[in-house]
Amino acid sequence: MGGTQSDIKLMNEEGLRIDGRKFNELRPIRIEVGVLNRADGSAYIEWGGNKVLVAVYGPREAFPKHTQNPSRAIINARYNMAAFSVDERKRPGPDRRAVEISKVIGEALECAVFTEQFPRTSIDVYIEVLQADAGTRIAGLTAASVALVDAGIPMKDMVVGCAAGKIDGKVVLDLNKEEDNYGQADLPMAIIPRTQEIVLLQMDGNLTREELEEAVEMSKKAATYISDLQKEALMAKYKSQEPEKEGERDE
Amino acid sequence: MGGTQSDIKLMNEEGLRIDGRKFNELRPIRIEVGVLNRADGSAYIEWGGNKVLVAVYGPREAFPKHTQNPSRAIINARYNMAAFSVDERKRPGPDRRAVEISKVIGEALECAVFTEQFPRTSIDVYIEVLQADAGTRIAGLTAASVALVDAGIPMKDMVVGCAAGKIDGKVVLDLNKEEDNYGQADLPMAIIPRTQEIVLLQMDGNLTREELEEAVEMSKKAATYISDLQKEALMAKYKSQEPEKEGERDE
Amino acid sequence: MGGTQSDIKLMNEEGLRIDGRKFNELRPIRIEVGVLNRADGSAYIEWGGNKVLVAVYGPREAFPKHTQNPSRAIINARYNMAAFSVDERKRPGPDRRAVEISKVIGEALECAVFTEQFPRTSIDVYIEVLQADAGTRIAGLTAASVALVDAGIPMKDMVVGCAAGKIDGKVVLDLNKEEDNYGQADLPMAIIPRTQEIVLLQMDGNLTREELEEAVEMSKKAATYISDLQKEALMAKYKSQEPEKEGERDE
Amino acid sequence: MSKSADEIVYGLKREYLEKICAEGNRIDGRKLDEMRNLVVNTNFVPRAEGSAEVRLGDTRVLVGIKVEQGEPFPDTPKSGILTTNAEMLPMASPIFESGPPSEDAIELARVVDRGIRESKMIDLDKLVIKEGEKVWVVFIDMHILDYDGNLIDACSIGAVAALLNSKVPASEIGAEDYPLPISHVPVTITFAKIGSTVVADPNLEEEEVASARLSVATNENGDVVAMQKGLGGSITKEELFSAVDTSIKVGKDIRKRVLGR
Amino acid sequence: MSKSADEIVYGLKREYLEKICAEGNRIDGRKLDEMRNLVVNTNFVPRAEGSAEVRLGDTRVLVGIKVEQGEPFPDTPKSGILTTNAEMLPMASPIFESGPPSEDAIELARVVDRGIRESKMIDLDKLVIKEGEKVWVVFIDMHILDYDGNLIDACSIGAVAALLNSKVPASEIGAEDYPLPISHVPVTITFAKIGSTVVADPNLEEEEVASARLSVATNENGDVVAMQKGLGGSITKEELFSAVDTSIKVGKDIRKRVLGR
Amino acid sequence: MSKSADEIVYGLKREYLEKICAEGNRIDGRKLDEMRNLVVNTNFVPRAEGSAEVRLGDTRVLVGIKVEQGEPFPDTPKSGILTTNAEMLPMASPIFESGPPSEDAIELARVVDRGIRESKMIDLDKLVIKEGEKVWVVFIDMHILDYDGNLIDACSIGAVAALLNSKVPASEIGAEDYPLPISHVPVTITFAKIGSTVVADPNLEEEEVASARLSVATNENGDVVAMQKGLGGSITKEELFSAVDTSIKVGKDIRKRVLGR
Repeated sequence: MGGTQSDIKLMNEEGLRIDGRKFNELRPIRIEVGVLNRADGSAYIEWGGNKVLVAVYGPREAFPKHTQNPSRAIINARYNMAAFSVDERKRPGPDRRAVEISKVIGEALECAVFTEQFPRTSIDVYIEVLQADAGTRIAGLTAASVALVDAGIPMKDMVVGCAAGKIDGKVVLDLNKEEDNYGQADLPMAIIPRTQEIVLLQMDGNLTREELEEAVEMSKKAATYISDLQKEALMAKYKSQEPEKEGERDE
Repeated sequence: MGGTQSDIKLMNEEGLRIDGRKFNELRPIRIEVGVLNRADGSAYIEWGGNKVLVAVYGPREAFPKHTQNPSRAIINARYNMAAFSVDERKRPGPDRRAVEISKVIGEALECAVFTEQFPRTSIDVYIEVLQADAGTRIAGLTAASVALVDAGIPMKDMVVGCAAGKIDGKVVLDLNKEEDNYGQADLPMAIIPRTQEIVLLQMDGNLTREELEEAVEMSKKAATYISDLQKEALMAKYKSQEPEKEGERDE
Repeated sequence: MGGTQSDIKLMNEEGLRIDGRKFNELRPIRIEVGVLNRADGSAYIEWGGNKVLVAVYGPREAFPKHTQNPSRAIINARYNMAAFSVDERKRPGPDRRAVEISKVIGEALECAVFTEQFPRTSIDVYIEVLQADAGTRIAGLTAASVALVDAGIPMKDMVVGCAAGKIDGKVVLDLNKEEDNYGQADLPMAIIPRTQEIVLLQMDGNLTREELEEAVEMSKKAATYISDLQKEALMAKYKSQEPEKEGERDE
Repeated sequence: MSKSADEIVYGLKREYLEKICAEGNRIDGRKLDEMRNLVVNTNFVPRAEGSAEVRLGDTRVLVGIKVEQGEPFPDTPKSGILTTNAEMLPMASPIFESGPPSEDAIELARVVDRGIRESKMIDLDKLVIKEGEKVWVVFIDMHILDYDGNLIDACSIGAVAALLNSKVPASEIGAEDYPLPISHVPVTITFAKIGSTVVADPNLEEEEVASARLSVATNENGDVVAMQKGLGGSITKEELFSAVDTSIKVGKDIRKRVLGR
Repeated sequence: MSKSADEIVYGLKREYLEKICAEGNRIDGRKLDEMRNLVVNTNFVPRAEGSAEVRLGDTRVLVGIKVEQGEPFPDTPKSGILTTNAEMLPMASPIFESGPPSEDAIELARVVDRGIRESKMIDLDKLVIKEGEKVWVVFIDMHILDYDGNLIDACSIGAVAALLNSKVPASEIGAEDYPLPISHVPVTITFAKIGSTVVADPNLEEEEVASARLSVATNENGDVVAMQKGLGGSITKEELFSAVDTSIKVGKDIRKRVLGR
Repeated sequence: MSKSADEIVYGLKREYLEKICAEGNRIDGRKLDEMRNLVVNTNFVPRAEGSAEVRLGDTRVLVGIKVEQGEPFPDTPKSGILTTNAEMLPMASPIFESGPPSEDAIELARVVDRGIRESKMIDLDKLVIKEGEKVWVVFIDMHILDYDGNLIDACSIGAVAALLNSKVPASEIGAEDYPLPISHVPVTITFAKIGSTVVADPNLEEEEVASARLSVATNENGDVVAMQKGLGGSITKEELFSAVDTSIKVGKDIRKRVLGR
């Protein structure tokens, strides 16, 4: 949250944002399932200008051995930004930001996966940000849930990520890059829609208690819509596979 | 030893040093024992402007396994300077100087500890320099001996560190920071008081053979005094604990 | 291959190169065997201004264990340039270039060594470039073959390295440093003389198909000569050792 | 699958703590929203530009501040630089290891940093020496000395206390030293969820059995300036807002009683 | 010495592939000198200065180009800088690991770099902003997304395609953006030796049983600009020149059909 | 506790060496204060600014000196820079490993550095090109090629010999090359304590059974300029001064006979 350049207007007189959205409107989201051959499960998401690819491997024997947990699977999430995904080239390899994001994404998924079913294994979730446009962790987490299902990992429900924030003093949904740079608060969050549990929550900037409630509510509502997109993407894959399967049987 | 700025006077006409000490006078030393909760043993030392904290863990199984010695304990000393302990911020993590100092401190302690009693274990000695003012290795080693006793590790005797050096062409005891920067020699040393064995010895600068003898003798004498401070600190701890123990019994 | 400074003449009117060589002439090469005490085998080569020392250890148990191959020895070649071997001091430790060269040298040696005879072991080949003058990989590989024999490792035949290139539009043998910097192509190659198999091949610059054939042929011819130098070096060692052995028996 | 002795002991401990928390009690006798004893000792390292030693129960950290000249980031030429680092020293716990910062240490440093940075505690605009060329760099280094739980609060409070007592060494550039320019005073309070109870300032035993962690930083106006949920369990919306309310209340108390603001 | 089940299976697979290759066939029905289906999708990452997604059979890579201002190397003050990096992401294969680049990734990056650099594809002399002080630095970053063999060709073709579609962001320095100055268009074709047969564009199964690998980069004139032999087996002179001929032929086709040159 | 075969062999070897040393003998026939055969071959690497190959018995090291332009440290604007590095190459011994410098290699480099730096051998004040901006940086790189004990002396003597034969490449900046400005010639002699006997220049077998190590560097005036005790055993004051006396005596001989000073 930069927030210092108060002369940058992020919302016009009609209450429309610089990309034309209303205060409670999401950017366009498109999810594809099963996009990779080698991985056990995979998904690709475009969310505004974000392009994020997720691969899941596992459950497989955790390595090195001392990382194994005798009573459950460990979830090893690795969030990584491609060097070319941002305006100024990022040096390859994890920086401190990526380490933190990997941690909170892994913890969020842990809330949903039935890890007790797979002791001593790891479930590896690789999240590659190919193009970044604010909200990559939320986009990555949303796609990761879908990739986990694609890999056949049993879960309570798919985790859904969404962010709200504050620009020009108003609480709005799903900040884009300029809003993130010049806005006054960002609140990335993730929930399990079925139970409404909060599994990821971070916040920076400045929100009154009332604004915070407004922001949380706004994200929760949006999560229902995103959850539907996840399900549709999975259905699309299985539908598209049916004829192929028929064909296979014919041979 | 900078030694190039011969125009900096480190001793006045009366033979007093810039901090008012006589040539064979130590800076004030204060030792406290058992200052940490988690560690098996601990000590804190203030020696002039030096503030050094030491924690001891062990004997505990040495890890990784290939470091184990089947016939004795290994002593793993780690000397570390806090980033803020020196004038110009030090990058966190061990530099080459810290690696060397850790090595010579560990070797000095090895001379005193009955390592044969604990095969396959490590005794880990963590020395944290919180504020540095010349002589940190000697202060750290002196406190480490006390922390080892606090951890219940059997030793021949406590190792005592002390340094002598040369300023304005005179051999003096226990250089402070300015004396270290602008003096002509520094000789950190450590002995086992009971046997008078030398267990740590480093030197840099320029000393004639005669000056070297004078410096060694001066440190040896001071070591007796410091050894007493170590013992008093240990006694103070046990005394202070007695009433507490009574109290515990009452409950 | 820089190749941009077309105004630098690398060959004179009589077709002689800047160091006086003819187009198909090698720089002076001198090989010595068994030059180190600790290693299982060793060799030293001077090739023009190149000075390269090679030590071989093994076959010995491969470590760490997971690198072991149950059906053959692994060849672990490590090409390293001394910090002072080049004009501008090189930072110690392997850079990307050294990693690649180590890989292709190791693969070339693998073609010749009977690795199946030593399962689960490693054969470690350490190549230290003490002074560099273009063609170090080829010089190092040529010496490494000799050091392997010195270590008693069974091989099909000794691998021989040689390079050809293009300067001033002409294909020539064995580029020196200036020719490498300002020439138009470099083709380091290694063969097994007995079978004429190509075991190392890299190329950069610009060669027509015809020039490429010419370059390959030129190196192949030179390889026969270098192969003889390898054998002579080995013989020289065994000859020089005979009297010593006599002497040993006398004692 | 049979369980190891360790797992059984852990399970019993967890059950026990969940039970007493559910009854509104805590293992060390505190109330659910009560902090442990908090002592802050500033200027422990006079040679640094600022410092604070914090004892929060048996947890002990030392925060040192160095302020040095440096180049601004290309995209913020008119702004000083703030950088935060946490060292989870092996001295502090048998489970901390030497070596590069663990992901826990990285998260710790980033959460503390966020509370300070996002609250705009330090007025970085006033730390410019020459625009685009030279600025003051504020280094916050947090040394964990003794670990008994809740490092986030111990470090955050230590960092804020140290910054409040820090000076800019402007005498280096021929001016007079001046106090670090402070605009706000954030306080971070951390909560742990044990079973279905939320407690403030968890100690080590509580942390070990917690399913979720939540840190809430607020400023002197009662605004929320940073939050972080941790661990592999979830929280409800109600728990979130209850924690926010407690954080505002306890933060106000610490700001006044401990930080003198 | 007895063999493990893995070794026996591997031996059978190798024998089978050697046999069918010797008969002029391939496991996926291709001819010996036939490439897999090749699809190149440029401008996949509009935010980068150039990009290309390549699918070569089931192998998939994404190449991004960033062009940024930087200092020239002291020994080439009149030349821009080219730097190439390959990330063999653990996403792409169960055998790729996180961490610093493996020696395979380093070789991959260097071989791709050599084909581009030595062919003088980019006119680095035209990338000088101020001689000896400021030049354009071209970063080629290759992200391996899905691994089914022959990364060298997938990455090389992707890098060339991305560069052909890259711009120099000269608007940053008050001029107009312009296309990266291109002088040549190299194409790299890689071969694997299976038994005594050489095949073009090996897939993963073929790579696993190959004894030797050879990559040959040629330019639009049919000149050879870079080569690299890999793996612990040898090739004959005849195999080398047969590969060179195929590379020239297939390269010409790809240059025209896929790269539009 | 039962001992392994290795430990028993080691014990016997140690006993044997302690016994013969106590009798005033050494395993290779030397006297207690006698160095092994020492051969120094300077200018082995003509391309470097200086170099020396040293053979001390079967120990062999190569020291190369590079002198390059660089920036001075901020706190010593009127002084050149000296930097010393030791590479314990895996070539030299089966017990040396690849990778970053071990603590032994770091200590070795620092002890050699200290002897040279603290003796003020090189007049760093004469290595300034432009005060506060550009100075000559002297890199001492020590390559261990063959390890048979006592690296400190082999490296120290090699470094001193190489420096004595080094030039400052002032022709790079339009002046004439000149010899490195030398003020003193330190020599370091190392001792090992075997049982209760102290021997000079221990070979590998002696090092393996030694309880303590002591290195003493002296200058041409017989002053002590640096010392370092090593290993986990102690020495007495008498042993220290006896070593100092031997170091002065042997140092004088080496300075004259080997270094030509």
